[in-house]
Amino acid sequence: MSIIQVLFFALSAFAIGSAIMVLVSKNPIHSVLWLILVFFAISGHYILLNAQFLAIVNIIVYAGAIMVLFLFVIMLINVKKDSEPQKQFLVKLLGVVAGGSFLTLLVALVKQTAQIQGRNLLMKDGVIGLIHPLGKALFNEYVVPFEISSVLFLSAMVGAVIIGKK
Amino acid sequence: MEQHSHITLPKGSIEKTTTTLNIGPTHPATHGVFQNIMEVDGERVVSTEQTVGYIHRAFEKLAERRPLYQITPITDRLNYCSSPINNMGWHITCERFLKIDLPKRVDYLRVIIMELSRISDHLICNSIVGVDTGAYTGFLYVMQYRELIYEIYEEVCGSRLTTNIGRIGGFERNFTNTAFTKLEKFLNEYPGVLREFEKLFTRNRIFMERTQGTGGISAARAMNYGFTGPNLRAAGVDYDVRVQQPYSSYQDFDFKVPVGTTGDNYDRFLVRNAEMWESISIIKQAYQKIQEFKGADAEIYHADVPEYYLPKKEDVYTKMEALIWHFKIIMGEIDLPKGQIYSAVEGGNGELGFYLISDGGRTPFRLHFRRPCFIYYQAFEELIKGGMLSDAVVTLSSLNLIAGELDA
Amino acid sequence: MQTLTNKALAVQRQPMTFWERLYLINIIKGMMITFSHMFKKQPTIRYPEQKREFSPVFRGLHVLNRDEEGRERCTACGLCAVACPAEAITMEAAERMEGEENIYREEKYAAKYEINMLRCIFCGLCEEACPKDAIYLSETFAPANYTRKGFIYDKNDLLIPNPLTNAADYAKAKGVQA
Amino acid sequence: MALTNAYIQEKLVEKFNDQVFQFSTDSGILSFESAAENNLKVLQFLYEESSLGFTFLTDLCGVNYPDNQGAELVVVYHLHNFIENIRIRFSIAVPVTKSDVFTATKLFESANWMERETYDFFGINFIGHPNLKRILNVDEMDYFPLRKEFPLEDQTRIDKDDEMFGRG
Amino acid sequence: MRPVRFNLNPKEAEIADAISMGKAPDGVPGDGFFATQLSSVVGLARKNSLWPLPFATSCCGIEFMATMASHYDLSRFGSERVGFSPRQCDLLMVMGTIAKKMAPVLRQVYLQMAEPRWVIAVGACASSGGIFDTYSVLQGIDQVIPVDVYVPGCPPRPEAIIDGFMKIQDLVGQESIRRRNSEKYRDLLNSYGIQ
Amino acid sequence: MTLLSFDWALVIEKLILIVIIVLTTLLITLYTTFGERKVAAILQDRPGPNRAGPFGLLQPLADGLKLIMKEEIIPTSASKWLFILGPGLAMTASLMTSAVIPWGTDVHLFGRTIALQVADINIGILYIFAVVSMGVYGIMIGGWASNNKFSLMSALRAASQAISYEIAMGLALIALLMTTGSLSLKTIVADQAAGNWWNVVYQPLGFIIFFICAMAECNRTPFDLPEAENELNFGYHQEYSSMKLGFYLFAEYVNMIMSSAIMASMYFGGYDLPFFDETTVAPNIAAVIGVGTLLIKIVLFVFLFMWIRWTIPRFRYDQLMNLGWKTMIPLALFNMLLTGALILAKL
Amino acid sequence: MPIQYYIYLCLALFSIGVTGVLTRRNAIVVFMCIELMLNAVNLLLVAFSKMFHGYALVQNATSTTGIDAQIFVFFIMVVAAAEVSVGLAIIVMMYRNTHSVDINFLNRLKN
Repeated sequence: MSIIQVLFFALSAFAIGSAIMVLVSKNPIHSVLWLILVFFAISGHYILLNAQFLAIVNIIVYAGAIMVLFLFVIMLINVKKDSEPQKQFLVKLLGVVAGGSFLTLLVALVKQTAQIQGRNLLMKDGVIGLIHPLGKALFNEYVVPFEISSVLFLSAMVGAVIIGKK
Repeated sequence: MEQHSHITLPKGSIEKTTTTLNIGPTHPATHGVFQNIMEVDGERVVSTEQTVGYIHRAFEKLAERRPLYQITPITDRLNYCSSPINNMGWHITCERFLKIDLPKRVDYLRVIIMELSRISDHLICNSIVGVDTGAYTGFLYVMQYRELIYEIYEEVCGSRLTTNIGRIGGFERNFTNTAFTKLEKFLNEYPGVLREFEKLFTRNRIFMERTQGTGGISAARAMNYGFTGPNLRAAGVDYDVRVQQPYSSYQDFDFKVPVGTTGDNYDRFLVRNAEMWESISIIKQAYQKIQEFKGADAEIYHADVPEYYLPKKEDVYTKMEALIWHFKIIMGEIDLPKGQIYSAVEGGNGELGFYLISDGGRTPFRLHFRRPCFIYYQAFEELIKGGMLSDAVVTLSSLNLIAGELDA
Repeated sequence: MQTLTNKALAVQRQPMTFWERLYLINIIKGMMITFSHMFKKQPTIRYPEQKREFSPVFRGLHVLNRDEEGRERCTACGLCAVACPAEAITMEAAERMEGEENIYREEKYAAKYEINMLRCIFCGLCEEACPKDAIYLSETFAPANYTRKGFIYDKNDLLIPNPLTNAADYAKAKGVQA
Repeated sequence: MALTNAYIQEKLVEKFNDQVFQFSTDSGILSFESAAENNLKVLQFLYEESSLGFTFLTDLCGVNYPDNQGAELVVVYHLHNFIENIRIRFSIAVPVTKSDVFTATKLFESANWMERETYDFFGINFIGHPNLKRILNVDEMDYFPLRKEFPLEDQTRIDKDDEMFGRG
Repeated sequence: MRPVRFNLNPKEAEIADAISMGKAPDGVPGDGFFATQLSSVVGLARKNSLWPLPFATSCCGIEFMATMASHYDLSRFGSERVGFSPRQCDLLMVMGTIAKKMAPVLRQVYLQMAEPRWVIAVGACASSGGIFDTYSVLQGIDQVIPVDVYVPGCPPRPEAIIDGFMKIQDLVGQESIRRRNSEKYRDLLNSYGIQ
Repeated sequence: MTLLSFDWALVIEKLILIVIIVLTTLLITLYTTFGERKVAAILQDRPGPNRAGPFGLLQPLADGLKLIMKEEIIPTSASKWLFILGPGLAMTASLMTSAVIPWGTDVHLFGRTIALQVADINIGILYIFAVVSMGVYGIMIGGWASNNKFSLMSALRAASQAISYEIAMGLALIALLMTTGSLSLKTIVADQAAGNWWNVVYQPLGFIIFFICAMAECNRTPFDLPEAENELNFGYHQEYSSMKLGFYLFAEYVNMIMSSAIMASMYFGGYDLPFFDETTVAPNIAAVIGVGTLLIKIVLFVFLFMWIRWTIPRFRYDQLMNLGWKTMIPLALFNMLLTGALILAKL
Repeated sequence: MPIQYYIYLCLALFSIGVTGVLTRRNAIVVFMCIELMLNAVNLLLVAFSKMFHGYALVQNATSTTGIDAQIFVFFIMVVAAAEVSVGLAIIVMMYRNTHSVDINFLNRLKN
């Protein structure tokens, strides 16, 4: 097994384990922390795929900003462990069964799809994940979506402020 | 819907979005001994409940068991930042009550000591405001020069903080030349330091923003709350006991009463600073007047009242009459006249009143201190309501609350 | 509110000028002040090595005085104990016996004389109260100790050295440098 | 117009007749008494009457005279007129068995804590006070320490020999 | 002018008297060489890094300010980091009157402190009540918490506070690192009702 | 250039470099704490710690040993793992920044050319940004886990402060990137060292913004609201004792050193000693000179941090937010536009 | 590396997210699970981008095939950030009004 495979499996196991912990943690703060670990694992995958820019942006945006916001909100409203509402066991069980069957269904689907059989991906080579080509593409072909997204973001910010001010 | 049934909220809890913070009694901002149970909404203070009494020492009860001269050490511990004012306020009360007239030189010496202690009091208050806004260094700069004041005290009475300075009828000893030299040193060095201190804070925008518009109170409310001293003057009322009811020959001096306009923390800071400048000018005038006494006049340091002022030590050793007076005074065997008196002085942070009732016994029948801190700490809630938590801290220190005085 | 006196003086409270609004100018001014203090002489008294001269009237530890012949001056009249607001002084009087004239000056003397330094507030009233030139506060400050019993100063701790038998120490206690 | 003690006395007598009494002048301050139930009326009159204008409550304290049967507890108010620069002293007496006094907190915010203190020290019951509980002492205290019958000292003290002080 | 200026025999403090010292009972073997060396090194470190918690209630607190300030500068001893959080401090400096209302608070603060902790009672009021022999004042804080060093004076001069501080330093420097686990120490705490 | 080239000699070399850098940083930090106390003392006319060892030089060791030997208290009501995690995270995050800082020019040892930089990733600045944004977790988690209202409040303050000032910081950096055209710190420093002006000449406003934001990110006065001792009683580390407290205190100083290093590298030429031609000396000596120069620059910045801290008061929460959102961000935007305009005008 | 590995990984993460949305009642956790799903999709996008890029490189050494997917991921992140800021504001408001973060509580909206 090559070093890349080792890393891949380690990171995958890490990601899935942490994701499960997000689910089962009773305390939302713990959930947030586990989710941050998931994001780190995913960033690790990005690095494996040599998508450096996305890896670092993933950490800055998700781990550094979004999750801080989550943490902030949880601390602000200070939800206690015991006051966290719990669904009934049956509902939970149903949820797990539904998620599991969803997974099974999709896996089965993937197994049957012929187009992707035997196709490999390029792991650490290739330059498209680096900042230079990405920047070129972003500011040439995709400049209009880029600007639109910035407007979207601005309006979201304004919206958040307005909602918060109420 | 039944699945919601377990989410029952306690009554009123939906409206309650505040947190209860318990500030004190060992919180750094409370300087030891107050407790504020604050309701805060985020950083905003919604309400607060002040608890005091953490160093209640029963001064008033204690004073009922002590002859007059032994009460002086107790008054030391009222507002310990300016003990000499308390000492002298007590002595002035006794002298008024016992109808003792003081020589002018004693008055002027007292004025010097009192104004020195006013400076040290305001100095601590203002530098603590600085500390509570986060600037520690200015505090240390001025503390160095407070040491000069302490040296003068030490030269006069032998102690630094709880001075027990002066006696009923005058001082326990004449000022030495060293004391005057030290006073001159103080007068030379101090203005520069004060200027530096002002430069460090007064026009610094961070400091101005921290103090302006916080902890403000209107003149009418301040009076209703019983404010006196710098805190009332900051609100715009130029009430000063030194001017209104002069004691210790304050009428002989030319000084101004600084007043503010809004009564906020910045005004209080400015008023205290301005008062320090006035105090320096008063000390200079008094020192000049003292130097005009020549010859035997320059040796006067007490009134000639053998009933209340201890005779000279040499006389005690040699003369019978002096020994008898000595014994009578120390044993507290002199009956006080019957009656009552209220007498006030301008203490470090307001009108410090002494209400003395005598039933003709040897100790006061009842002695009540009008402690300015105690009276205006009540207004704290009104001062900080709606402000930020940080404002509350600054307001607390800029009110110059001295726990020893507050709790008595 | 009308003014009560003609002495009122409004404090200088101008609005911020443009330059003050910029924060930086005044911050730099303040930093210059603190910087200039780096080169100032430090007033620090490095205590255990350097000692500060106390004033001659400093109110520190008590001493019991003797006269020139080395006799104790205290006559146990109790005035100091009465004058003490902290009630820190305890004494027991005794009659002087034959043959003790060279130890005690008066016919009565303090057989036991204790001051509880933990109670004492060093107000100096005992010194003033003494009609016999016997008790003084000294320029030595009271040292700290580990136990309460280390603060009960009895006569041995308080008396100054005997000028006849221990002249050198006596001179030291008087502050006369030998 | 300078406000004089005589004028104040005249005004008070005019308004309250014989319900105010015991006028005297101690060290330049006019003192008088009234019945306990009239205290608020008197204070209000002093506050609101424009020619008097005692709008500043300097001090409020209690005194205990254990020998005055039926009037053991006294509440003393010191009032101050800033503009005329004059003080007056006003006191009321109540028996220790039924020490009910109307609160002055409606007129003066500053009376709030001073009344609490007086309650704490003497047990005078201020009717209508918004928050009448002990202020300086612990809530568990079961006596009113400044009354004359209670001792000053902590009885548990061990390091003092009282006999030597003639106070034993 | 006074006829005498100095008291030549201020009482020497005997470190063996301190509540934290005391001989090991017979039959307890002494620490090995390494443990002794470690103890002394740790003691040296601790004594130079005593972070005080100023429990300043009144006058002595003002003198403590003077002690902290430039003229006396307690920081020379490595102690300028005053903290008001009991967890972080090593030395509880009780300065000023402790009323009976305050006593439980003081005790609470002591309990919250992390071991090893020392207590110094500064001034007459904290040590013994001073002139306040009244119904409301605790007559010495050693009624509620164990005190290592008393500093007399009302308030003590900064020199005296530093003197007391150096006494504490001596004590800290000599303390064995095992002391806090010893039976004797537990007994001491038990006598104050602290588990 | 990728992150995944596995040359084992390189890995060992990097590991050694990491160990050296971390240890040096810790040692410097140890003495920075001492320096802070000394600087404060000297600014305040007092001698400062001088009794532990010669000139008090053993003071930080004494503090460290004392903290290690102190009892660990984990409040019963606190959440235990997070309580331990908090200080660890704070420490790790602050140390991680050191990876991309070029400490000097290349060294030639044992026939190898060793770059004095742990990782020259071509998005170095973004990496710094990511790590800085992680730094706040230590404070938040610690503050929350203490289960103390003051700590919680401090955690909230820290979070909002960090997020607000990161934006202005990023915008200031973007302006810098427009002039340098590279995200790699090594390139940025090399450009400045190659005889060009230091970047601060092109970006004076940007530097001031960056400096202020760095102060805010390090929680230094006037932005030390999370630990404001007069209000929050040291805030988030209130409940911490022993070495966990030490970690928090340490992390603050590490942060300070790291941000000084970044500022020195990005705006003040990094290891470049002005008016000195490195090519005239042997490369190894040049590297040593470079490292020394960088360290001196760092020390100067750290001194500036301390000097400011011991001079001015701190902000209030709302003023801090106002300054961040209403002053720093518009200013940074303006700076960016100005830079852009100037670059276009030159072309 | 076969593309299936990545697909399975992303599916697993996505399903965990779905399960979370179904089983948890805390609005914040539900929200976090949605973020998890988004991330799973992002990872898959990048994986596919690299797959196609690899095949395109064989034909043309300077090809930038697949870059659009990465830019798409970038946009998804932007949208996610916007969504989170609004969503959390809503949660805070909801908490202020109902003092709960229970999503079932929101059912009351229809009454």
